[in-house]
Amino acid sequence: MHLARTEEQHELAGVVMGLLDRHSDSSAVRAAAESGTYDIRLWRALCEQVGVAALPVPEGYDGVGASLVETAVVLEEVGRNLAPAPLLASALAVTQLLLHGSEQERRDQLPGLAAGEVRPVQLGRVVLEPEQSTGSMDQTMRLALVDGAGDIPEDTRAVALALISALQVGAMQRGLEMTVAYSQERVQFGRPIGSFQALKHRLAEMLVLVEASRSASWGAAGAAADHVGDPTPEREARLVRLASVAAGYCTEALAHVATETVQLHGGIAMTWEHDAQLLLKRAHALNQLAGPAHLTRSRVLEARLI
Amino acid sequence: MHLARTEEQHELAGVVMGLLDRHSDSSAVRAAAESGTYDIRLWRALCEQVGVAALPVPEGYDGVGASLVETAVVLEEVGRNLAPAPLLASALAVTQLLLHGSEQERRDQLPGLAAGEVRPVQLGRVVLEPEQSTGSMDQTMRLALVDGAGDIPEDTRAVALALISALQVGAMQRGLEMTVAYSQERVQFGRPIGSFQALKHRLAEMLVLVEASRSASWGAAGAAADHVGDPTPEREARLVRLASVAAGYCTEALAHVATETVQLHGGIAMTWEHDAQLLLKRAHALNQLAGPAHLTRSRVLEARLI
Amino acid sequence: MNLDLSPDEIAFRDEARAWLAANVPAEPLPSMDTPEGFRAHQEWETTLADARWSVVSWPEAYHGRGASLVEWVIFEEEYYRAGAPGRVSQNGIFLLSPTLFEHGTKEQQDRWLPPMATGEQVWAQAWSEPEAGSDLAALRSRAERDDHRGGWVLNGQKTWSSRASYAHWGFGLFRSDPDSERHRGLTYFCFPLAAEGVTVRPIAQLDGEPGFAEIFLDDVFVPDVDVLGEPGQGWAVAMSTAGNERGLSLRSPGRFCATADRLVELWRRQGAPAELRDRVVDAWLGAEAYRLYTWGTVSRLVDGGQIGYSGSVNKVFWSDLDVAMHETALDLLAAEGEVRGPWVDGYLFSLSGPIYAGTNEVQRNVVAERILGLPREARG
Amino acid sequence: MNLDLSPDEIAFRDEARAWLAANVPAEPLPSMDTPEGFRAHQEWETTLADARWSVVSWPEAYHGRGASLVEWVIFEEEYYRAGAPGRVSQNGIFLLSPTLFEHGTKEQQDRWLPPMATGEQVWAQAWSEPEAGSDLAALRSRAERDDHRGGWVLNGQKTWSSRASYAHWGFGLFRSDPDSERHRGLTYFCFPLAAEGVTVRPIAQLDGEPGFAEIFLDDVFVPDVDVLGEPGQGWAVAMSTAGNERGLSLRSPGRFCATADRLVELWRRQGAPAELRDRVVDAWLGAEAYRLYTWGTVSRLVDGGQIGYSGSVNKVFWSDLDVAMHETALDLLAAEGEVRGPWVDGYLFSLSGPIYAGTNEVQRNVVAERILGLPREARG
Repeated sequence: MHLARTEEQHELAGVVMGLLDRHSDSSAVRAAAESGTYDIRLWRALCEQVGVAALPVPEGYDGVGASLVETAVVLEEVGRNLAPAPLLASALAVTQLLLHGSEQERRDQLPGLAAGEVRPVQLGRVVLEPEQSTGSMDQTMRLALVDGAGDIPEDTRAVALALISALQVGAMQRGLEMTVAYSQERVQFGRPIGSFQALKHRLAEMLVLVEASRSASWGAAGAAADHVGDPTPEREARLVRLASVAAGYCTEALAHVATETVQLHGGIAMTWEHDAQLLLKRAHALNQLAGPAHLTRSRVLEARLI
Repeated sequence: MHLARTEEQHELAGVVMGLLDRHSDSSAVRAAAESGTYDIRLWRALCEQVGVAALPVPEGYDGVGASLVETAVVLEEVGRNLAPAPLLASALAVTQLLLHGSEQERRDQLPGLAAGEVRPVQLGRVVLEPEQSTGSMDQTMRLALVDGAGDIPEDTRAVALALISALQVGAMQRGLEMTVAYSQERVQFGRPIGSFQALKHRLAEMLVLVEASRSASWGAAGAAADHVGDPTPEREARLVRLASVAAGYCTEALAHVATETVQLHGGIAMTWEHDAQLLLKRAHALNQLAGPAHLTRSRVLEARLI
Repeated sequence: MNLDLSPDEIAFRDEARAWLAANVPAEPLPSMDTPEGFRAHQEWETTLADARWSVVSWPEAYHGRGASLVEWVIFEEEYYRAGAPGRVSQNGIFLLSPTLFEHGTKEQQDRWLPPMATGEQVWAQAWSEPEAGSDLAALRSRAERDDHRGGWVLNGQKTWSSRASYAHWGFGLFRSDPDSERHRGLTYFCFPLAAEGVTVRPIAQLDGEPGFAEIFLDDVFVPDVDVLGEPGQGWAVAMSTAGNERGLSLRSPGRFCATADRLVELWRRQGAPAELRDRVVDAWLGAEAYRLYTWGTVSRLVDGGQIGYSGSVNKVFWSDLDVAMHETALDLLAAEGEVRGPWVDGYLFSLSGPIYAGTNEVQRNVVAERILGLPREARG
Repeated sequence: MNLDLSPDEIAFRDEARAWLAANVPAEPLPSMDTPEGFRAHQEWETTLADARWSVVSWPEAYHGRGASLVEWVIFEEEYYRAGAPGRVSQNGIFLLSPTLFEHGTKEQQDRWLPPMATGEQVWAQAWSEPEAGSDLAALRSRAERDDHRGGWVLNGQKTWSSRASYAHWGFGLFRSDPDSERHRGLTYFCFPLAAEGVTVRPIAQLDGEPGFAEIFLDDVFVPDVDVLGEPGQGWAVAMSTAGNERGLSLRSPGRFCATADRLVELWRRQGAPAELRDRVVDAWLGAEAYRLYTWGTVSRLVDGGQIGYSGSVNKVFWSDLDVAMHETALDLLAAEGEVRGPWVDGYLFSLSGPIYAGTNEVQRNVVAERILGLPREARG
């Protein structure tokens, strides 16, 4: 039982963070969001310099042969950066092939995905990286709404929830960091607003939510990696359980953290120029992907987890 | 449209407050609670000096011929004092006779009730002022739990909710006063704890709830008085609406205020000697009488209010 | 307690209801944060004014009806229930006009009130500054005396000015005594946004529209006739009507009751999911409770009481409620809530509620200190 | 990430599970706040100790098993899942023993640890004072040097001492340097509650049972051998293990998972009402998330990390969760919740969670200042 990152995973997170700092600052995020597609330059850098698309693909199919835990590590950083990168869709396409593809399909498709090919993936009524995106509140993720809910195997869906939770945790982390920094800089009534106790307590609550969400997300990622690496009914049951916990917990937590980020920034958060609005909208999109809080709770009952 | 007390109602509240201060301090409340009955001396004083039992009884039946608004005024003070006085049961018995009794029944029973007679009254599965009370968390109200829910006309039930909300508002007011006083006296880290902003904001939230609850309760009391004074289907509909609003709002508000009262007092609230525990238990009993929050919400839908 | 309207009030309500039913545009107007929407809203104000519904509580001489406070609340309820457009002139008629009635000269009233009532001139507030948001008394924009020209010269920067990009006049406080600090030595000025030296820079808000603007003042001359109240008394002048009951401090409940009703409708349309039932009912309960609370405040005022600090209670109440209702709507919409639409727009707007017109943090301080009497915090 | 237990850990878990299944009393013991309940709980500690389950993480020499941190958490999960009795010896084994292992002399360890492990001697904490609750450093009880007798004389008053009415020994800080202030000049003492000059006055708690007591010390002599650590270093001695991972700062998740499971059962028994569904599922989600969070902390410690201030995060998490679960249970019980029963008792107890062992307000300050690096507040 070990719910922590390895030394290598820490390093991976650091490498990705550095790359995102260089290639995906606020103006790059905004430029990509307005372009109507993901950030193609950034995605190329992530694939070529870190091999993020190849991480979950086995070596026999031109992949790196790491696990979904490594993918989750990268997603947490992508979430924190709010980067318009199609890693979630990419990893889900890989997952679907590994869990439910034929050997022929894997041979045909995995090498391309490992090299960074991006294709539409449907989750519920939402399509990730669609050919044509419908106007959504969030513009840093490309989504389209379709009429019928796609059919998706239970274990693939659970992997999706696990990976989405990594993006959710990253987004929360960003909200917390942004708000802490602002509250240290912003002076009102002759003091940094971060010295007002009411504000401190609200920030402390945010931290509690972020930390708890992170553990839940890491657990789900571990279970996803185990099951995708070597699927068994027991592993699938554990994956469904931990992914449901992560989705249920992180969705509520992110909604709270994003709203508090806006509220604690005050008027400045109400502006287009400030990144708080990007976070708010990203939070909203991620929570719709995972399913709003009451639907994630329905799932706990439907899956007979309790 | 006038949602405020008259001068006379203000005075009535003052008189009752004075009487309760003299006759029903914390040790009297506790003594009565342990006696297994209501505070007989206090009830006699309330009936003889203020005529509280006679207030809602028409003059033709030896009553004062005031309205249920006056009863609600007194109940708010009784609630604030946590006094073990059977006014709720008394007023409900009167209400039931006025709304649904025959002339013969009124003649037979109202004069006795006006003089302070107390009898069991059933509300849902709970009996107020039962012959034999079952051990309840709250000991300042005499309650018994029975198996079958009693049959009670919709308008009588709505009056009950309106009157209970007056007790709820009084209890909230007490919680707020108690906590404000404590936070001004208690010094930690070299300052009164009431100067810590996080605490101030929580007290401010309590005040918002108390004030909003009071308006809701006053509206319900006004509607109850109108309908009982001269029943019509329109008045009944307004009563049901406003009583449902009062019950729904006050129940959540009181639960929050009572819990905050305990939390903001710290360890001292965890003791038998401190009145915070009396408030907490009273709050619990009142909220069970009104129906827990989710049941008060069911009622809004059942009554087709929305 | 008297829950009934008087016959006169019923007649007033029925007249308003009938007029609104006949005149409220069937289609929502375009957003007032866009140029065409701003114009459409101005025209709507003119329509209102022509039928004397734009400023019902003002004297008849200024396009009003001399309506009582109770009638004003009735009108507001009817207005929102009818789904009528937002008020583009709200900063003028709710924030500035109470001050103008109390401290303005007859000449100022005659000059400014009529075009404000008709929507011809829209006013923008110039309160906040980059370093003076919650802490308004920290403002730095300054006014220098120009005896020669008989007026003042304004310099500085104002921000969060709603719709200043399209508005005609600004009003706000400036530091007229350079040696003064905090609340002292301020003067209340009105100035045309087209005046020489004024630059208005739009700020794109959450939804990308320029709902706010920054106002830069560079040697803007304001004649003495455009000073509101006594020079140096700006803080007192502004605060004397800051809690004005017909302004923002008594935000009329109509808007929230209407939102609650729309939310209930949405819930039914989505199949009345049991899990969201309590939140929907809560919204309705909250809006009804807010309505009763407002009536309670109105009744106290009618009895000769003061609104005092209960405007702060009000502010916390409605702004938190508004956010909660919109969050529930988005959860009801589920994936559809990701697509732009009126609930999404309403949600983004509701988030500004706890922030503007005195953040809820400041309001809670006011409640704790002024109503509950808790110790003030050291505030430098 | 590795979600599997090792074969050794599985063996340990199975052994614990089997023993608990065979030995946990079928009927709950009477409340440990009553004299008979206290004795019954002491006997249970002896039963545990006989099978070496009372202090699994202690060395074998002191009735333990030298269990690893992971094993300790496993044991705790099994313990609560089995519905085993509360630990009457918890103040000794969780709060005092880490300090005793780190700062106690061999003689003290040999004298105090074995009877603590068997439940023969129960320890009560003597931390808080009437004027020093959240602000522990404000304590006033004093220790005066008595060179003649080779020890110290204690005077003062302590409060909120759990079960001191029945316990055998007390431990706490006293001001040994009369000129010192705040954290300085304190010494850590142990003293028998039967010592001359000690008076224990029970405090009835919420439910009327004397769960707490005040301890009055009137010229109580304590020999040097009963001083823990160096005189004058009491604060450092106490704080060095205040965040000890096996103590309260890593409150094991077993208790909350068991409560969540009971809550789900109750919900089903009450007909699975849809309106309370989300709160019930939330409780389960919260308990599972807390469990994972604890495993995350344990993993960090196993990797050589420090618990640091995450004990404060932990405290806020579990205590708020515990209150929420019990509130939901009472709502499920509706009118039945008014009658005394295990959920009502649990509810009253849960309310003390956010208060004791450092109020959640203090914990949130710690999180904000020590983890997030926000400015400290002036605290006199």
